[in-house]
Amino acid sequence: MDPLTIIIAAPLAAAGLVAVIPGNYRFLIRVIALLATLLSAAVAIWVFAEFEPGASGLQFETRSVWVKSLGIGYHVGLDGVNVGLVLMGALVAFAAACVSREIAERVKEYYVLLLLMAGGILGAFLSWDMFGFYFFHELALVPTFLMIGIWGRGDDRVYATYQITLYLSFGALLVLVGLIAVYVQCGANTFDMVELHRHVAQTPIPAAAQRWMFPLLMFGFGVLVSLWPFHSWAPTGYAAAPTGVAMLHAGVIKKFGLLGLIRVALPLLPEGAREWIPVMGVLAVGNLLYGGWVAMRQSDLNRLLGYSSVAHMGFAFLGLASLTVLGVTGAVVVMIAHGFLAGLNFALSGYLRRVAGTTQMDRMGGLLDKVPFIGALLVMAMLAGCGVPGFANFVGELLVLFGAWEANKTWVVVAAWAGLVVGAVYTLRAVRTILHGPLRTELATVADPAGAWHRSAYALLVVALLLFGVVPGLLIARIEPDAKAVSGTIATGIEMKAAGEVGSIVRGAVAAAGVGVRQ
Amino acid sequence: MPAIEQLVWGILLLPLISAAGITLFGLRRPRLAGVLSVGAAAGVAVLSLLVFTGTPFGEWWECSAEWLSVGELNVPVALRFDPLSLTMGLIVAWVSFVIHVYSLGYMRGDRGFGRYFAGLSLFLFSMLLIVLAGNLLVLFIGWELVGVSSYLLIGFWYQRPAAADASKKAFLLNRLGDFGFLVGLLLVWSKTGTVDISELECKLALDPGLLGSLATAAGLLIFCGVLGKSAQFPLHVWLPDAMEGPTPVSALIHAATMVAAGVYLLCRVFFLLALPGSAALELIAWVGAFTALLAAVIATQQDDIKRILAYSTLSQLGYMVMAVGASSVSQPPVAAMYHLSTHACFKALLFLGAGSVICAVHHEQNIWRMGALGKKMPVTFVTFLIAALALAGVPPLSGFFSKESILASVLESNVAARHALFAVAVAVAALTGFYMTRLVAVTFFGPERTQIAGQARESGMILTIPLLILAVPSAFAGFWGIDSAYASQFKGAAVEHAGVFGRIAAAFTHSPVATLWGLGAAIVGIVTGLAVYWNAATDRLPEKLGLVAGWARNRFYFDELYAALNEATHEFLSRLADGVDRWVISGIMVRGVHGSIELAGRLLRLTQTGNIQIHAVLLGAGIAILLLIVLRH
Amino acid sequence: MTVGLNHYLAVSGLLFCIGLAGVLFRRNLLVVYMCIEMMLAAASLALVAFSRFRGDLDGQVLALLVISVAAAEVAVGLALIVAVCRRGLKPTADELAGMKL
Amino acid sequence: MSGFSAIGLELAVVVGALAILMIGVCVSSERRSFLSYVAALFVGLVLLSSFLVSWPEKQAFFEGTYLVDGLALFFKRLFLVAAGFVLVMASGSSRETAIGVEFPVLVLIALAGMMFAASAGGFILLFVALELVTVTFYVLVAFARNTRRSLEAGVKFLIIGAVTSAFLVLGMAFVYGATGTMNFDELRVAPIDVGNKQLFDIGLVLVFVGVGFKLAAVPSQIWAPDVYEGAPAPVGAFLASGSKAVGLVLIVRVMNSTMLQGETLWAVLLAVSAVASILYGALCAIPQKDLKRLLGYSSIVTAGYLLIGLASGSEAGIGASLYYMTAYTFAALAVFTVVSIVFGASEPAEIVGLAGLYKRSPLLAVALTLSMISLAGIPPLAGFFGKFLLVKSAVGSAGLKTGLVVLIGVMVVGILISIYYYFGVIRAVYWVAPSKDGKSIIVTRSERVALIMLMVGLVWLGLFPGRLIRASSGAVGSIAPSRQAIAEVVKHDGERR
Repeated sequence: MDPLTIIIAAPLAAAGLVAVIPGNYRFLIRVIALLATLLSAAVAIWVFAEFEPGASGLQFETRSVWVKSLGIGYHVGLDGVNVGLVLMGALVAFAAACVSREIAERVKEYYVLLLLMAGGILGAFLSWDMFGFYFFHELALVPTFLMIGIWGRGDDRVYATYQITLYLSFGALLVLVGLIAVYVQCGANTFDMVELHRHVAQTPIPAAAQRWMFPLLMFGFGVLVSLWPFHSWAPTGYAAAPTGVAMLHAGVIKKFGLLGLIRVALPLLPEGAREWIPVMGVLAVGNLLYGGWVAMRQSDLNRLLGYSSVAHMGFAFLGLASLTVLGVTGAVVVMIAHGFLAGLNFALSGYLRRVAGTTQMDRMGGLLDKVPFIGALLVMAMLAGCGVPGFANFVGELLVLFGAWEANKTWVVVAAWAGLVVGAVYTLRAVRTILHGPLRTELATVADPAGAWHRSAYALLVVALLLFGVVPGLLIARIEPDAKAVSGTIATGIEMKAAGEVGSIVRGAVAAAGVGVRQ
Repeated sequence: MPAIEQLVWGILLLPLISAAGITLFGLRRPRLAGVLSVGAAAGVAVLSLLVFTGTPFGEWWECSAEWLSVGELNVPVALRFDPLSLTMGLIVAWVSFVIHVYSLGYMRGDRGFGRYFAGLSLFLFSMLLIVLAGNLLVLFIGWELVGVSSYLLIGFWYQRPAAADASKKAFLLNRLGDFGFLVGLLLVWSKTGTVDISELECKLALDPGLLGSLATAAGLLIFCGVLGKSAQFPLHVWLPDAMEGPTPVSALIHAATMVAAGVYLLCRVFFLLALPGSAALELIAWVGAFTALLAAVIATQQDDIKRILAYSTLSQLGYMVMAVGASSVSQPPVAAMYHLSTHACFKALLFLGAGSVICAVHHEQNIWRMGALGKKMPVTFVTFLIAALALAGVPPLSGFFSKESILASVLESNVAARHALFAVAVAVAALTGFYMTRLVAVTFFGPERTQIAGQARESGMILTIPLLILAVPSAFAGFWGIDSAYASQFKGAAVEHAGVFGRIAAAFTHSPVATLWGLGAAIVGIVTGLAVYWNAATDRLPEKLGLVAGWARNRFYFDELYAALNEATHEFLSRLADGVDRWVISGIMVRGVHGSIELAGRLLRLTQTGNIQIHAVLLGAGIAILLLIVLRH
Repeated sequence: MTVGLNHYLAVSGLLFCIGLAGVLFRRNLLVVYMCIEMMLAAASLALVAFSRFRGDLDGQVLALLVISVAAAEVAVGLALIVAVCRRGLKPTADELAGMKL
Repeated sequence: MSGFSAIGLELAVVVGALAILMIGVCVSSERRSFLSYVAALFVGLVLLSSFLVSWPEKQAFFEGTYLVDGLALFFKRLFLVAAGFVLVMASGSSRETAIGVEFPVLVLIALAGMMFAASAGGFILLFVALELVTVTFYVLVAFARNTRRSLEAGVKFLIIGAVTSAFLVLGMAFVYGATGTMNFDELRVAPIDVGNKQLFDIGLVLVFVGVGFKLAAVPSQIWAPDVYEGAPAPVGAFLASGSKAVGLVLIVRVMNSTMLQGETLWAVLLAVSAVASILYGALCAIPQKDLKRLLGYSSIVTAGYLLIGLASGSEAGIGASLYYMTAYTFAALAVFTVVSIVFGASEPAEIVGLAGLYKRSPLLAVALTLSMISLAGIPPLAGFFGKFLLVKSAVGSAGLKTGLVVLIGVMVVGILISIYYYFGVIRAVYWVAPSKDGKSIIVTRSERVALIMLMVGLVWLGLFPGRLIRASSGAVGSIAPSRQAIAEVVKHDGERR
């Protein structure tokens, strides 16, 4: 079996296996879940290491027909963009499985759904078929809803569940319509993205069609990534979600939307992108500044983290909106880094919740004394969140700022303010209220239950953040060629516009050259 | 220089390894942590000396390693060794080595011993990164990291609310400055296409108009970073609060090295600030002068020994910044770096001395609860006195020379109102003498004001030896020709003077007006100080000065002003955003859509009356409507 | 005056409308049901009329089938209404409005 | 193939029905529930045999009144499947349906009517077959006549059904009057005078209303909630599957035969009805508390989706509707099976009564969840693929015509709202604590098998939709030659003018 299929199939198969094991074999169920996600992670690490940066075409490619008449296939492969995402996704999934020991009720169902989530999203990241891309994502999304509903917490959880379910379904439906429109308008009778890229290079989709298709995809994917002002599901949902789900969703599944923009919307609809990119830039800035400001006022840690993840997504959108190599590369780095970070953040908040019995920050205080290990990690995570060098987030945000500068200086200035100042305000406030200061008397008796599994999960995520922060070349060498291809497609699109009436032959040739970099 | 190239990476890696090692293994093992950290500091000190001596005088070289390269942005970890960085590096390495040793004694028995040394090592790494960076982006990384380590160390005793708040405040204000720095960096990069210092210098030398009308803006934006890091007005408020950290930290980070990084940065990019058509320098000079004066006035009315020193640091940093601002291409900022170097030694010494005192009086920091410590703590007293006199600018101590050169450079500068600037500088010199006299007189002389002060004893060897070590450069650094080392950086401004007396004489002959004014101001300050505070039981100044003293005591209400300002602007916007999110986006938009759909459902449902005949009516109406619609098409 | 297609259709339409009005406004379900039969008959009349004037027999065939189907419907319908009465309910639309909204 | 062998399947079913009636009379009343099994088995055999016979590609019998083609066969098999599961359902726990011999007999007769309807080659057979189904259903809906709800539902179904039949006949009369023929093949090419065009249009609308009654499409949707709520669960299942499919196949046939003369008419008619059905059903379903009633509203929404596929006017669109109908059939059968097991056939099915179902019977909980997810149109289940194909056909024909944009928009809104109320059911199953008297539920072996088969079907169709897509597009393709002929006629027409 090829490695990529193993990455997808391991969690899915494990989900099937767990489903038939009687529910009272909890230990066995946990072990199976851990082993499956570990296997995925190990293979993901292996393919990441074996991936040859800058080589042409997809690597570790596998394809087979699924529904022939519609041009749907199972097509997985790695390029520079998804290789890092898959690594991130698999590691976070493993970490999520590790911290899921906190679940005490209906363990079996929980793990089945968790494994479905993990397998689904990894499948979405790996898919090069638009249908599979969407299909796997939905496969990951639905368990999210169920899990928030069943294992969620807080008084608000029913409302939160409905909100996240409907909001994300709305986004997903927009995406579905958009993807189908791409399929129909291309007229190549295939959902295969590689084929579509090739086809579009020869015969671009009519500009008039691109103009309405792009916003469909932009807002559809945008909703899935909590693009401002379509973000309100995120804080509510994450505040209610069980730890593992929040980790997987905020860290991994959310990145699907951005990947969709990179894979489908930008390269296939360059004309539409050109028209709508300014809007995306403005909304990205909205994410950054507004998300940050609202985060400043949160008293619940999970809601704070939710808003901070809204804010961070602003960097990714800004990078994409810049349409430069630097910006797109930065956006991908931000996606990966934020994946690790969000996973870490929510894992830690889940842990603190177990310790302190609440996520209300003002009801914690001085906890660093009680939980030095977790506290130290939280400090690190918070610092990473406000873009301190040494963590991967810094690299991504820096690249985005540099990449976007030429596109629009105001955006960048605002983004820098949001990232450097606003981000610091709310993260440091959180550290101050949760960890620093005198220990609150009612917390005097709490114990630190961090077990080895827990520690390994947290440490894994921190190490990844640090590794990619200190040696960003690992990611960037892989991402850059493909980022170049993406921004190149649009750039040629702009050139085509400038060239005006040169004629379709030249247009085709120029576009082919742009995509040729990828192929 | 292959041998040296191997060594220089060691300079960076040793503290980094130490920080990582302590974090992983040493947090619960104080002995290991101490050995690792002090060992690393010692290694760095030795290596920096080797590199310093291994580089021929006045030359510079670079080495770099691949780090980040995307598209047009190429950021290697480039290290640049020129007189500026080498000398600065040497000072940083040695001062921090001494303070590492001192910390072994000062922090003994603290629960967070390992954590402390991890932070210190991290700081050393980041500071060296700033100093050696050959690339503005790498410098920025170091810049951010010193901020982080400063945050961690100020908040070292995080259980104390004051410390926790102070660390937060320090980091945030630094971030505010860094924001400007980063934007400036982006501006420079977009105009010149490089962030490499050498390349930038080359490009600007070839085409001074490269930045165009944005030269002033770029300079001032980078200066924003300095405002934060060097705590210049208006971002000066964090530094006094930062004294909540352990005293050695105050000595190392908040007196000798990190805060001086701002001045160092200004000198690093001096070619950019001094571009023709840029008005940045003039503003910088005035900001520095204002900070110096403001802080000196506040220092006269502080009672906490560390806070007095902190304001003194602020004031001296303002002095240096002013010196940079008063410089020009023809008259490079040698004086500023000179003062930075000497200040690093004697201010570190002052803080360590204060630490020794604080230890002796059981962590009492109010000078009015000390007194007559001079006899009980002779080593501390003598070294402290040397440093204080150096700071006041008494010849032949090191401070005298550096301060003299600053005064001279101000007097000779191109700044429009240079005489006003000079007047401020002289006033600050007098105030410096005054408040240092106050500090020494109240702390070491006069009556024992409390019982604790009476029981004080001299600190142990591990604390006093570093004091003695630092006393040497504090006293004699004026004779070592540090200025000529810096001068060689800026080509052609070197002044060579031989011999001890030759140097003292040179100070007077070179710029007699400035020197005499400076010396006079110092004497006036000291004499006034002695007159007011010799054997004083309480501070008599407030009665005499009234309102001014009150304002100085309350730091001119800057903290309150900023709090109000922040509340009115940023917090207000945040509240606004939160309100919009709660009521408009989550409320009207999300819940509104949800609610109106549900309402529509409930209303529409009313058509299902359950009565067949009404159903039949609806059926008929439906058919009629359908027919109408269809037939209209 | 010759009686043409339109006359038949007018009668048929009138009948249909009367039937419909009865369905909508009569209280007793039995009467309602009879009105429905009237509607069916009206429709059959239209069928036959078209058939006659088109000279095609299909319409008449269908009309015959409609009549027989209507008979079957009546059988079932009456049985249902009887069942309603046997449960002690009045056979009116108001009485049988238990399920709603 | 002779005429009698062409109607062999229907004949078999009718004969089976009579045989069971005879046997039932002889068998003692305790063992009569056994008859449902026999009937189910028999239906299965007929289904099997439909695969063994080699059917002609497309052939008309009985002077064009009876058609054998792919479309007819597709639907006949669907009816057989549905009837089989309904019979199993009826045989199970629900007492009142199993006691009488009439129930399986009536189901079989309705089935025969459905199968005839699928083969209807003209209005005559259409009407007769449709009425066979409808009249049988009057009885079935009111089958539990000792409960008031069932009786009330029967009366409502009867009145509305009879009124719509009257409209149907009137509509047929008008179309006949305008064209002079009742045969679909002749209708296709029948010339219409300008003066008769309006008559023809009105006739078509009325026919649509009459057939739409089976589909539960606006404007003849009004009966659905009450009848679904009141009818015994197996009858509800049959209404949702077989009866609805009859509506679909008949609309396809009528539309196919009048496309030439009424292309814009159909586009507008279907679009308006689809939009209204989706919005009406979805909005009204939001506050529902009874699962069967909820399914009634959701059946209206489903009718809307099915019409969207037809409205797009393409072969792919009709194929998508067929696919969706199949997927819906499986899900609806599963839900009604669960309902009849949990609540009993003719008791109210309060959603809160599902609380803690995951504990009382995991199998039922999973089956209900899967079918809800499939109904909501979420992968990897059959419903997702159905909605995917529908969206695809709509977008495919859209270009950017405003009408279809509205249609797609409404569809998205409808899917969202339906996710809301379907998730309400899942929520009741999983995260509402079980009530005190929550005993575990006994599921008989046959029900278990039926449920598992349905679940497998849902998953299989979701993961490997290829076969069914081929089958449905083949079914549509079998009536396509005539569509091609239309195109030729149009061309000729154009040349002539």
